[in-house]
Amino acid sequence: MQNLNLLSAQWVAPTVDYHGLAPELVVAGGLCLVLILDLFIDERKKWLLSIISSFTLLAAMIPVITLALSETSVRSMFGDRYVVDNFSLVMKGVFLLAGYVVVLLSSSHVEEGEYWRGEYWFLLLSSLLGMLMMTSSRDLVSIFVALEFLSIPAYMLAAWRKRDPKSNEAGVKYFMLGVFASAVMLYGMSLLYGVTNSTLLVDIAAKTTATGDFAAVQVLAVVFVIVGFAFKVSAVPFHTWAPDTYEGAPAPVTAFLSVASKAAGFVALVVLIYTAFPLAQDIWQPFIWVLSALTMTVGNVLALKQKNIVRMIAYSSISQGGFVLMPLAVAGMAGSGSSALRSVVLYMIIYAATNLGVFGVILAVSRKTRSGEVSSFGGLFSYAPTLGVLMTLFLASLAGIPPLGGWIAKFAAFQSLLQSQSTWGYALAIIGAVNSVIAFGYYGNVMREIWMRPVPDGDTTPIQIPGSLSLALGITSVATLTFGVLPGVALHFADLAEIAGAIIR
Amino acid sequence: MNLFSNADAEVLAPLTSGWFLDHAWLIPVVPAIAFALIILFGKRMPFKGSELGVLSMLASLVLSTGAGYQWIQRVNSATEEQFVDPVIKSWTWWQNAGFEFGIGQHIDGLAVLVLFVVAFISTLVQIYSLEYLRGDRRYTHFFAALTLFSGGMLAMVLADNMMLLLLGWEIMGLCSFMLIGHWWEEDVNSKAALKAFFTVRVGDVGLLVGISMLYFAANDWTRENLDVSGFSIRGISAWALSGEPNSTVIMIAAVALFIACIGKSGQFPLHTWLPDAMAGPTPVSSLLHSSTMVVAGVYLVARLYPVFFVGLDIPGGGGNLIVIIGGITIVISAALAFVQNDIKRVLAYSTVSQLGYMMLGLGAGAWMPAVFHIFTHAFFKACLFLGAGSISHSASHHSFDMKRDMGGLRKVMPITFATWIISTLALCGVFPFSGFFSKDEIIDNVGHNGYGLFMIIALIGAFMTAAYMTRATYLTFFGKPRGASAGHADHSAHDAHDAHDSHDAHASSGPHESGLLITVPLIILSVLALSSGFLNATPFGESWERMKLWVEPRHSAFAPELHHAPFMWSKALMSLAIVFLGIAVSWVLSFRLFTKRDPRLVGLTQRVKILGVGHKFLVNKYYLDDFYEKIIVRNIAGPIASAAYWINQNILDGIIHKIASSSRLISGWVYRNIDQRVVDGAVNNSASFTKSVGTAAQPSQSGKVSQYGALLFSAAGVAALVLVIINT
Amino acid sequence: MFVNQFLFLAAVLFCIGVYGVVARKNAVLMLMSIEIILNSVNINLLTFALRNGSTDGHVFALYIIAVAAAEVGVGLGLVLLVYRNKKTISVDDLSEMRG
Amino acid sequence: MNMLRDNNWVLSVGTFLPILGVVVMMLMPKAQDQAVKFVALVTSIATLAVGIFTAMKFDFDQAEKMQFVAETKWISVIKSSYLIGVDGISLPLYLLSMVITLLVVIYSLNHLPNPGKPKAFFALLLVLQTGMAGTFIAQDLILFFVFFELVLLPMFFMIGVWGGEQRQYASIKFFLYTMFGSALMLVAFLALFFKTGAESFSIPYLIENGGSIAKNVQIWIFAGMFVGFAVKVPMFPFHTWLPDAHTQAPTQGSVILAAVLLKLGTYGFVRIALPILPLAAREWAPYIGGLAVIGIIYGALGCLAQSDMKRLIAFSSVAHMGFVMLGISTLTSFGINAAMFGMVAHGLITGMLFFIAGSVKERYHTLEISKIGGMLTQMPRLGWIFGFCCMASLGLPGLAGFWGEFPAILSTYNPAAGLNVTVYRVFMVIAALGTVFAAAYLLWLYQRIAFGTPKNNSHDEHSTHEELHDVTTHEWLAWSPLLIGILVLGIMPNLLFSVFDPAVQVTLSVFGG
Repeated sequence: MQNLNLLSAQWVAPTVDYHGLAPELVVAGGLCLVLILDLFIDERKKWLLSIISSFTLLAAMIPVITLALSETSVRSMFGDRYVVDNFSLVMKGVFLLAGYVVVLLSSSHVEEGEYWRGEYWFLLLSSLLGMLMMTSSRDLVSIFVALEFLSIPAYMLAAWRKRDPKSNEAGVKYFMLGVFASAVMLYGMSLLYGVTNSTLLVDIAAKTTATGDFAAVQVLAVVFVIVGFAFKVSAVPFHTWAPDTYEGAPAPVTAFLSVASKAAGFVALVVLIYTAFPLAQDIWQPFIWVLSALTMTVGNVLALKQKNIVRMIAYSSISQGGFVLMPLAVAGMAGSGSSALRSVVLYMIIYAATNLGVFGVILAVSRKTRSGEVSSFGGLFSYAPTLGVLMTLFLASLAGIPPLGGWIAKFAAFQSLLQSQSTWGYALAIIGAVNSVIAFGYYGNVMREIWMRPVPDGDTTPIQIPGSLSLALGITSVATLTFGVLPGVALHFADLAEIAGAIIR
Repeated sequence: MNLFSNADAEVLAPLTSGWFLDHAWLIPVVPAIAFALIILFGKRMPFKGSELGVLSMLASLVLSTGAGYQWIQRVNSATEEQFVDPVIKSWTWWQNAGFEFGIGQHIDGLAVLVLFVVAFISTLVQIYSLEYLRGDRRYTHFFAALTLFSGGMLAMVLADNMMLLLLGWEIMGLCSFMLIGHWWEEDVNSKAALKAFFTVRVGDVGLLVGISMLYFAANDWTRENLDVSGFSIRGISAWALSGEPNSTVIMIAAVALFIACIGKSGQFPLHTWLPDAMAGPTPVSSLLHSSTMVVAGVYLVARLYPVFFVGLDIPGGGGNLIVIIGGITIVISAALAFVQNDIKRVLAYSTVSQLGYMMLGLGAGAWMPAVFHIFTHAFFKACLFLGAGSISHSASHHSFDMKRDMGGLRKVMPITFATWIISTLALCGVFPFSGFFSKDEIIDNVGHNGYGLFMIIALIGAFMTAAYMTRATYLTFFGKPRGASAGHADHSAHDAHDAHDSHDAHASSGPHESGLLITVPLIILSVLALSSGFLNATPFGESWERMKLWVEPRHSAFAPELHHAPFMWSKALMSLAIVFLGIAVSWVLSFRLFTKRDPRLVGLTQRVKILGVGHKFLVNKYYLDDFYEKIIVRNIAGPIASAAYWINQNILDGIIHKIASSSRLISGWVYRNIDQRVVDGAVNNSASFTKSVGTAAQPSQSGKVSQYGALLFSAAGVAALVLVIINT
Repeated sequence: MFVNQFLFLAAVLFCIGVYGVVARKNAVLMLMSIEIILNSVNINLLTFALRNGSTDGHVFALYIIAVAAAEVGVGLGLVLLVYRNKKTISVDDLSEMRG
Repeated sequence: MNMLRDNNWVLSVGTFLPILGVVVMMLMPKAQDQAVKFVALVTSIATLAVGIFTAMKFDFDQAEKMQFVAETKWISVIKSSYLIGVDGISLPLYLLSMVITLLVVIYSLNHLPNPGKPKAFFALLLVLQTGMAGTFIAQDLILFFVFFELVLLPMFFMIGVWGGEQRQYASIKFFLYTMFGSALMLVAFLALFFKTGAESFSIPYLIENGGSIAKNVQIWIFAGMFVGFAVKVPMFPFHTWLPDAHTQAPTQGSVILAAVLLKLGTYGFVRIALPILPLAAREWAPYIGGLAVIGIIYGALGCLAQSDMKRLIAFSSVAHMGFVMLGISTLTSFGINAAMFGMVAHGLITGMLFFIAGSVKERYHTLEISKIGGMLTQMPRLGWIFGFCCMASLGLPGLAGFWGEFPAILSTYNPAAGLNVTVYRVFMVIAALGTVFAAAYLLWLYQRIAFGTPKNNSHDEHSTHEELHDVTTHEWLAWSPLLIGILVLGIMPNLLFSVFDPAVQVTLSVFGG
């Protein structure tokens, strides 16, 4: 009895800032709704679910905006373990919008498949919820939980087409390697906890350096932790799962993985680098430098050889990840920290828009051709000029050709690299420049198919594009063009994104 | 530069000028406009535009005559020994970055003289062409080109700066290209046109380089002292004489310019294009390639005389580039003239050698006689060419082969014959024909200025000239009629172009005298060939040397001091004797050889080895052009042949062909190996290289989970290890 | 002294787990190896928590146990799925996609 | 540099009007080809009208100043702004691009290459126009870069879709080459940006502060720019994309490529590389000159080796751009004036030659020189025009080509102070020889194609007489402006020189006169 009193005396309920948590709560509510409705409504009405989930995501945008407008710029809860700052808000917005587009991409696909629709939306939303949490987590535990929260549904999504062995394979590979990577990461985290005696990132930052009594342990810890997220962003050599999974998983899921979950990985990486390891840059800078160089190059050269369009896009997204990593390789150097953060966020935004657009076109085309081969795009321009032009725009943007979004993203990355004015920066910039040329090798190849090759089996029946899909294409293409012609728009948000409590040089 | 201030300070008679002198710039403008009109409207005109050409020529003839008259007045208004300033007008054409390119006129005695000659000859040739090319397919084009040519030449003559001179120079080149290739259906003609333009173009490199050098060397000085740009001819002349210029610079510049003259005036070794250029219609040959265009080079030397005077140390005597080239050209081409059967080719070679005389004279400081030779030579050479044309046109079915299609024509075409004889005597330099007064003066002065060796060469040249002209005359007009001129038309012998002359009415009717449009120009020209010499008849004393008075610039800051050999009948008689000897010998030999078929002479070349070799040597133009082709044709192997082949290929004319052919070879090689393999290959290889890298990297993507895991963890481990090592 | 033994144990377990993941072809065995790694992590955390006297380690460990359970659930589900389609649980037979 | 800002809307309008046309086309239903052509024609005419208006408003007495300058925020975060303006250097090229586009549109009205698709074709053409015009007016490095790259895709498709047999290879090659160059160029721009204190990308600002960069750094930055621009020019080692691109591209593509696109590179040198990095320019100049003369001779040899008419012309533009680069490499205002003139002249002449090549292809169905002959007999007008262009191209005085060529040679005689005079005089002689080569290959080409008797051996089924029609009305419409331009500029070169000169003087002021 007195023990009970003792407990109650010591127990202090944590103050929860519900406004700060509102986006997560909305999404959580939405996914519960989807889960429950799925049990009751009959097969013919299941399309409601997609509507619900899409509106859930849009609704979640509202608190994000109100938070952005509210004067309290930083809200922290649970003893700074969960922080809502500009960075997290921007990324939340990105995730929600990306998720919304994914929903649009999926709806028709899901409706036509004879698979479990309700589960699909449920899993999608919960994974997104994990991502939202990831943006605000500032503690090893919460980061870990968020990571698993967004990963486990993703594993299941990858294997969602139960009877398709390819889909199974994709799921299993993703799962096995994902779990393994997170296990390795956890080992690193445990060491980190041991050295710094805290799981709070800001506390860790104070104690984690490249030198000191436990230098070796710290190095091990930092590397292992970074590996965990390098896996998420499919950086070479932790990328191996990506091509297989992307190819095997249903196309909308691939879009989701290649954009959202990759972005989540980068979010965690950035947060860790800026808030947990700012003093240990001697450890992670060289590591990320090598990762970035390898990722760009290997991704590109392997993409050159792909026949399957999805697989090619998988490799391309790997090499794009390399470009995102570029500025982080010098993020610890004086003066380039903030611009590196900015360029990573900017790249995420633009890359999300463009890559989703690519998948939109792929989905639309595969509705007709039922094939994933690059050659299935032959003569696309002649019978579906709009799709042809859109695909060209998106690919050109990925290749970084002005005046399309991609170029400003690459440009910002180069800029922050050169801002460090260090030899490493220049070297990586040259590598990046060369890679951006190689990249056109395969992007141009697809363009060539679209514009210059004959139509395979010469049926030129036009393609019916469902409304949701065309809406998605509209959003992405407009975004791609706008970001390219008026880069200020995207750059503005990227510039706003500051991480509270980050130590930026 | 006090020199000029003094010149101004002296009390001088004010020089008169006049409308014609002040507006001399109209002279080239008229033909230029006419050209445009012919091109635009020619086809729709009653006479297919030819009337425009003739009229414009007449106009510029009138203008230049007026200019000449007023120039004479101007000279007379000047005191003795006073330098008669040229009438210079100049407007800025364009300028930037301190460079100023003027456009304007520079009229002095020399310019006036050449202007008159060009306008005069052009007019006659155009009139002549009315008949000669009647009914030709490209009648209008022909007259357009002819007019444009005259415009270019006139522009070059009165140019006041090098840029304008270059402009006229190049336009002439273009026109000669168009005119030589006038009957371009035959490969021969277009090839000849190409060769002519290209050879001259090679020389033009010298012109470009020379102009540039002179500009940069002289510009500052001229700006400072005369306030004209370094392109101004007047400025350059003064600068050259001012003692300022660095001797090597001006020497190189002079040589560079002279290379251009070699190309244009068909001097050795670039003379080979000139005979080929005879592929063009006869009027073209007589206008461009005998009397006017080819003297452009000579004119350039005379125009910029101070540069050559100083640069090549002409007063030094002994020998210099110009005289050497001139001398060689005289003899070599004269010798070639002996073995030609094509009458036009004989005349072509004689032109080359006469140009050699002019160069020789200029090189040896005999400025006045050389310029005077331009004057006289124009008349009799044009007359000879037109005569040849008249023969082929009316007597020999457009054949120019003396041995096969001519002979005994003196009876059937008396006028042509008479004019021909007069001009021939003039060409040979027989007193009192015009040639004597110019050529003999050149020879005389060359010796007097200390170029003894070259005087002898010139005399030999005179002998040979007389000889080959006699041979040609004999073959053409004496002996028995042969081939076409004998009436039995041998159509295979026709000159290629009558395929294009629609009117061939008289071809079947036998040889006859040509129409008035042809004979009248002949007569006029022959009269001038007879009389023009007296304009500067040194033998009769100072009072007769009008040309010298009018044309030769008096010694001043702008003109070097020129010496004149005192005329001596002894020397004159000696050279005359040589000439007559040449005529006589040649006459006798020709008579015995061609008429009597004297067994001792016929086939002499076959019998006597040495002669045979020499003859063959000549026939083949010193193996410059044809011989090696023959060798190719006959596939003669063996050291001598291949050696000769090598020489031809590599030396002299070979150079031109070689440049073309070998650069084609080289370029082919370069293109195939360097461009396509190395440079281009590098790119393609790099592409394939990246692909192969991809292939190499693919096995890592084995699709096996456990291997992926291994890779994942080993990478992490290695990274950790390396970083631990570098950090602790 | 007494701390190091536990850390050593954890390290050994970690290595065993990694070896298992890399060496084993059987999906279930791989899952178990991963569990071993996670447990080594837990041992680490608890050791440090005890040494430093902070509760974060305990909390972390609890979370890991919970999440591990979820992971295994999903993992076994996937393995069953594969078994149903391919009648095998050897992951190396899942190499349809490569290159 | 002080700037004139009055009625600064004209440039933006003139540059983006084509985009408007594209939008209109896109909104139109697919079938209406005639309407599409009409829109394209109207748009390009309107664009040119705006251009002419610009020229009329342009204050030629102050040609050295930036005029119609407009400046608005664009990407404030990276300190790049939308800064445009024209001066004496930009204006002629700006107008040239507009004129050429209009003529190409006119020509395309009934010479649309296979496979049709007028909508896409004209749309690309107009986008191309925007890119070219924008490059010439951009006064901000990033803006310049964007326009510079904007040109790539349309040209890529123009070659790749409407091109010849190996069009796909050629197009990819063209693209990769240029992209490689511009990637390095971008890095160079950024390095420049940071070395000048990360203040601004505006060219005038950089011109003021660029000279202060340490010499060895300048040399490296210049290297980056050099690759970027030299690929576009193209200079000797980077030229191999050009023959393929030209040979495979449709006539319209070749014309635009030769007439305007190649100028982007040389313009970049004059506008950006030289004035911003004077020290490096001095160091690089001899090598640029060397490559230029190599290019002259090399291109000429390439021409002599060709059996394909179009390819020959393509190589000839390697040689001609060699002259342009030679003029630039002297770093003297006279040399650069010559280079600028050379750009315009080459644009007119070679563009015209490509038009002719296109018509020849259309009539004879081949470009094999050996299979064509006696053009003068079959099509006298076309033959004479061809001859005219050959003469202009080989630098005949009195025609436009000469004023780009001879002054370049002349200026090489004494380059700017601090450059090795002897080396440059050697260049001069080689370049002078180059003119002889030019005469050789062009006249040889002309002799083989225009002279002689018609050959009907290989393609008799094609060359029936109704096909070998002489110059058509459309061709006259499209060609006469070029022909007139060649003649007028040849007779009155001052029209251009007076515009270039002040601006060039100012540009070179960083070299201390």
